[in-house]
Amino acid sequence: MVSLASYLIISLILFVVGLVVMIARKNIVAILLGIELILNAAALNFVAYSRYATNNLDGHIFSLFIIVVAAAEAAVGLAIVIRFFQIKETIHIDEATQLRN
Amino acid sequence: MFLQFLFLCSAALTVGCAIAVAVTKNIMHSCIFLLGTLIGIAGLYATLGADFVAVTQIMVYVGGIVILMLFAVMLTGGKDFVSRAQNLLGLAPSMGNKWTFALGGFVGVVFILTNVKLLMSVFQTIPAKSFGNEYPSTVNEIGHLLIKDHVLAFELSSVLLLGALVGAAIIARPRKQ
Amino acid sequence: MQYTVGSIAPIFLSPVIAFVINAFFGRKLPRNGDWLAVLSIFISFVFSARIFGDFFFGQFATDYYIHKTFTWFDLSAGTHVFKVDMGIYLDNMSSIMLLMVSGVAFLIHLFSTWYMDHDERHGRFFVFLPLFTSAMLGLVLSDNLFSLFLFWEIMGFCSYSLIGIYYEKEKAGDASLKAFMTTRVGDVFLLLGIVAIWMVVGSVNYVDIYAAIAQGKFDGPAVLGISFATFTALCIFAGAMGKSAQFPLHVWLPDAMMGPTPGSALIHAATMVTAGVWVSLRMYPLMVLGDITWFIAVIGAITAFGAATIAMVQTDIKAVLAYSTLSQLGYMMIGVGVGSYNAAFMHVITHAFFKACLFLSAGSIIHSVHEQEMPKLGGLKKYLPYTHFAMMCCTLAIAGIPFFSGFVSKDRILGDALYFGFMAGQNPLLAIVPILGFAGAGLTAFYMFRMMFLTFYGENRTHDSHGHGHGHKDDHGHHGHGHEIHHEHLDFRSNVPLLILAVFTLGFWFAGNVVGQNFGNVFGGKNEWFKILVEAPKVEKFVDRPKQAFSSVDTKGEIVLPHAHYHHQSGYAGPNPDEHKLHTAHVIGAWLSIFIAFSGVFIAFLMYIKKSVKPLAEKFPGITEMLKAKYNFDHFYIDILIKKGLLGLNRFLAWLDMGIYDRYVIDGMAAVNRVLFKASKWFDNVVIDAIGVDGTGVTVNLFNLVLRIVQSGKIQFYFIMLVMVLASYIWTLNI
Amino acid sequence: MNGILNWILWLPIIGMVGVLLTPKAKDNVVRMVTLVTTAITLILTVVLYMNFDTAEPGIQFAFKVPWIAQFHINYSLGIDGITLPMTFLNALLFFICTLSSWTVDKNVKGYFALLLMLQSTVFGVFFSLDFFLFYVYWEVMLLPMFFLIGVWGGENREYAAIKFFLYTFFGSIFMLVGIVALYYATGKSEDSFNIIALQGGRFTELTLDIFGSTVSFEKLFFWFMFLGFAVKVPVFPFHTWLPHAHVQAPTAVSVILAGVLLKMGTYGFLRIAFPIFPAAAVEYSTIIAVLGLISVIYGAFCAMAQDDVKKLVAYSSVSHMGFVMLGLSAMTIQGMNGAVLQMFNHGTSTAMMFLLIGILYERSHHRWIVKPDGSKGFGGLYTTLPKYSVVFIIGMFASLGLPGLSGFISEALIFLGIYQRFTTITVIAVVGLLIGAAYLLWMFKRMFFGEVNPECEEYEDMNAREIFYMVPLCICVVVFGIFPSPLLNVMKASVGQLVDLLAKFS
Repeated sequence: MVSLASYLIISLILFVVGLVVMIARKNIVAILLGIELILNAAALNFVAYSRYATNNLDGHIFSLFIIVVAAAEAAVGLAIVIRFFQIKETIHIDEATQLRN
Repeated sequence: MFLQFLFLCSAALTVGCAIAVAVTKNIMHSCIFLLGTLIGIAGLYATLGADFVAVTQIMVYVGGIVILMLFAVMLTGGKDFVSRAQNLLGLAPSMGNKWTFALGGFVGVVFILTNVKLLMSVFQTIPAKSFGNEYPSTVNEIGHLLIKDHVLAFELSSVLLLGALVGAAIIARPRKQ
Repeated sequence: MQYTVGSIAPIFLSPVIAFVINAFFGRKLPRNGDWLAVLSIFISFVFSARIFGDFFFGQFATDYYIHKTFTWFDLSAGTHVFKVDMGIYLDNMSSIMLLMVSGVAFLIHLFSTWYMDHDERHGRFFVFLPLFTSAMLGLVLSDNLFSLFLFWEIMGFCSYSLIGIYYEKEKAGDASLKAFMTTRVGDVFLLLGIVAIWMVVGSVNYVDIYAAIAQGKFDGPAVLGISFATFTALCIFAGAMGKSAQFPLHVWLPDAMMGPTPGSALIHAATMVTAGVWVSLRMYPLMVLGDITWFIAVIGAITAFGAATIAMVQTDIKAVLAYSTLSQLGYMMIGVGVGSYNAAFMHVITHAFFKACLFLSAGSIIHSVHEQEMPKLGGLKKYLPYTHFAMMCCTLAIAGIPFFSGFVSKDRILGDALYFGFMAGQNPLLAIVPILGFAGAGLTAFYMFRMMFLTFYGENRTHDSHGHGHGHKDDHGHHGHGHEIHHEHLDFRSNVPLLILAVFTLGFWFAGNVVGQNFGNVFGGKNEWFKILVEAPKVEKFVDRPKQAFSSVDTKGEIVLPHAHYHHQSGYAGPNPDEHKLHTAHVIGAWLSIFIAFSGVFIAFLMYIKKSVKPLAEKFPGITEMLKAKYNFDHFYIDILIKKGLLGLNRFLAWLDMGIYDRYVIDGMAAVNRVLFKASKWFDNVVIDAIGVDGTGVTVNLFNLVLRIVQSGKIQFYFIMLVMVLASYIWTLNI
Repeated sequence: MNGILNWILWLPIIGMVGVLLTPKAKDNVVRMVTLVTTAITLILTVVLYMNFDTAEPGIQFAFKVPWIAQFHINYSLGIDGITLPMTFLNALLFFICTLSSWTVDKNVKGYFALLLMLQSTVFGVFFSLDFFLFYVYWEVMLLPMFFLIGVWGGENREYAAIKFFLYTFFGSIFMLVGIVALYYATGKSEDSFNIIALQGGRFTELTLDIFGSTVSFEKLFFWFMFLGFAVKVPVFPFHTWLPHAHVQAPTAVSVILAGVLLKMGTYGFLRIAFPIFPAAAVEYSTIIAVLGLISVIYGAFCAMAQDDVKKLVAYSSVSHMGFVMLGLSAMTIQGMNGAVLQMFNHGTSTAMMFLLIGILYERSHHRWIVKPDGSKGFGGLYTTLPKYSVVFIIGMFASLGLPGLSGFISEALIFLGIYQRFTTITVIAVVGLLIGAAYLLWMFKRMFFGEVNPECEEYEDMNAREIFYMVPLCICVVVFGIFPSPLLNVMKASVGQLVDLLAKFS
């Protein structure tokens, strides 16, 4: 029998790995990858609680919305990355120091 | 038995690929490992009986977002850079070397400890719900929920998606100097 | 007879005016204004001659003096009175000195207009020469030690400038520095002596000093354990040693010959270097009071003999003359020391004439041949007949041959020295003074004739050396190559000054008789004017003599017939005068010095004309080496005393100052401060942290620091902060 | 005429405002405004000299209005015979420095504004008759100085500026304590800050209990004041800021520093430390004399070892100011007059030396007599720079005390004064004269004589502007060397009064 704790721990590990990626990597795309990991960790938590703590499926709905938001975020984020690359010829996060040009 | 096997496989896939995402130097490989992570998470959803979510996960993420990522990586060269910038902290988060990983690791450890503290109380206060081994289909119920209880969020998310698509197109379009 | 400002001041002022005009407008004047300098000195000469005439022809009593003063500046305020007076003091001695200085200076200026023609430093030369002359005349006219010191130093400056006039030569720079600094050693002591006298006597006028000595008021607190009179006398003599280049401070004078030859003739032979003798003579009563005359005599003797030995091995014609100047200055000091007051002064005068003439002759040779190394000269007699004649007269004079002036003065000094050393009942060790004196006289005759023989006799070697292609660079900066020796024609500017000076090498101008000693008086006693006019100051007569304001008219003195004094005067002012013994000493001395002089000449003749005796250098190579090294004084002073001693000390002190004191003590205090500051900062931080935990706030500084770090603009840092804040929030949750 | 001091004091500030209002790009306008201001100030000091009564020993041109009435602090100005030469020197040197700073082109506006501010504060120090006002000016003076060294200085300028600032500040803190002590010692009365009223040995009998032992108020606070002024002079153990500051400071600031600011220290002794604490001054004059003697000898020895010309002249300042201290410690009419005269003469001759070094530095961009690698820094300058050499000779010989130039009379007077009190010290001090000549002439020989150094061949001789501003100093040096009376007549009455006061306590 798989317990709630094991899901939460996996979710925690995912979240932490995502955090580490966000902090340690300097590539903007990599940071987006980290964000995806964190979102997935959150979604996993929702689904796990939904199964173990409640009787309804609101957690599922929430994770679906997370997927949707993640898709939107990825689309906009990657668009920004591409635009950034067009301007700066790099996707290094520390080069992103200005809001205009 | 199968459930536990599936869980272990999915968990291993998820955690292993997630760590590989973090430590792989090449961003392209990172994206591929992210794919593994997402599939692993879909497996975990399956073990939780969330069939619809698991399928959506695979369709949207694996089929959509990761492909988008791969395109972005290819469009931007896909290389890692040696940092040119300095920052005030000395041990910069942006350097992308062992120091930044150490920092990230430190923050991660802090976060883990925090969560352990949190989870300890969670496990003590929330009683485990007993349930059988049945896994009813959730598609029907989710459909009802989406167009009854959560219809506003559903509509808003569709608007959000539309806006994001249009915005992305506008942002990414090449402009003349 | 009336002296007002107008009759005395032009002596000093006309060269000053020439200096000012030449300094500012010299380049615009025709011939760089050298005619102006000559003219100004001639004016001085005319006025000096008039004063000399007044004194000489008995307008005044022999002990008469004129003393006029004006206030230079006045510090009197309230109850304090302090005035600094300047003034003029004229007596027999200064009238003679004035005539000599202005006369010799005039002739040398005239000669220089020829010698410095076509020289690129012509203009500069005629700026400094009048300035120098005015300073020397001012020094002679001074009525007090303070203004004497003033002119003394200005002369030192002129000497410095003229030695270094060819400034592109490294050696000229060295020589001028050496000259100024060596004399400066004496000068600071002179200043110290003047200050000491001033503060005890209340004035530095000669008259007041004499009066104080006469009244026994001349005693102040002992200085450094030396009695006051001895201390001041030593200080003043130290100044004289520097200026007159006496033994330990003699090293500058030979090097000073780097300057143009006429400059050397005026400054380093005829006038400036005798300023030391002059001040010793003026302060003679003080020297006696301080009981240092024996010291002066010993120093003089060492200088006279030592310089003569070095002169024997010199090959540069100017170097021989320089060392002979040193030696002769030594004789003057012997004269001062043994109490031969008027002979010492007479030697100043006679030496000025013959040494100026010798230098000018040397200048004439150098100008004609462009060569000053004697081994490369020779046989110049037929080319330069006038120069030869003048130089021969002077050589005879300096060698102490009878009938010439040097014999008159030097012989008297030596006679007195003989008495001083053997008969005056002094310390027997002082016999060294006459012994060295006579030995030096012999050497003088020898080296001077060696110079004459090498230069004017034998065959001409000028062309031999040119063949070898290492032309010696003379002080014109020309190379010796390719110059033909021109036959000399009688020229107003080049030869006439020499011949005039040569005329004054005859002894009877000074002695009043032909041979100089009292072997036979040709003109009778009255003509022994030098003995009558010059005598050691009798200090008693200066008590209660009033001063005169500068513009006033002086009262005429009582005329005392000169010969009334004559029979009672030997001119000896030293200890234990005994007329009879003194006379004996003089007779012995006269014959001895004649014998020694002639033997010196004879040896030189054998060595350099007959060549029957080998020259000295081949006989005693060891001694010659030592002499050529000038007894290693330069090495000792410069390499050991200055470079190792003084500079070492300086470097050490400077290192101590910046390297140790400043770095460790002063900056160390700053470091201690910094430690304290850090400690207090740490304390602050601890306190502030504690306060911060209690929620009362943080220091602005810390806040700043935090904000600066937080607002780095790095998105990843924001992530970190986000997580950390979240984590800290969770940790503070009480669950 | 009473307001003329106000004009002299505030005119530079008006000029400073003018400079600050000038548009930024117009550097020449800034320079002209400064020049005109300093010129008018100079003319006003000449007017002051014309109207000065030399027979009057006390304060003249007094001006007094209440400033902080609660503490009896007044805005009180006035000059006497000791101040007047310093005033003239200050006005003259700033006028010359403005001309010599014509070539400064780094932030011209700020430079000249600070220069004018410095001039005003230095005038303030000399004119103040109120202790509080004096202290304010004394401290405010540090500010423009700090920035002038710290911004326009050489390579190591921050270190030098901070060292200068902290060192002087260290000294003036003690002075502040002294001022406060005097305030309480007078019982917070009407004249507790009035420098003139405090003079005359009012505190001879006063004692203090400190840690259970009885200490004479006068003797204790004499040393506080001594410390404040000795750092500024600087006397031997407090001298090490001077070489740093001089070497790093720009030319004009070196000139001001050596020419005027050092004199503020000795002026403090003459105006404050000696008259207010006469008994202590007399008692401790031996110590002052010994410190002065050490400064003379030690400064001269250190100067001789320097390879940097500016550092050499800086150490020579230590040596020459040591003579001033010797003259002050003599407490005789000759010594004191000599000291004040030496203050003026050192101001002119050292200013000449620093200006000349600055002129040379503009051409060579280094100041090494012997470079650190052992090669000659200069050589044969006599041949390449004839006019410069002549002016250099005048400045150098004035500095080493050649009779006929200004340095000699003051040094001779100081020796005359000191001999009466400290004979042995006099005998040792003459060595300072000797070494003084040695280092200067040796430096001159190494730089000016000999073959022309190839590096020096291209140097241009002094231009008209440089000659124009050297001429007044040359005239000062020569004229006051031959006729010192115009200066001595001005100061002798005031100095005589001070000597009388000190004589009462010896």
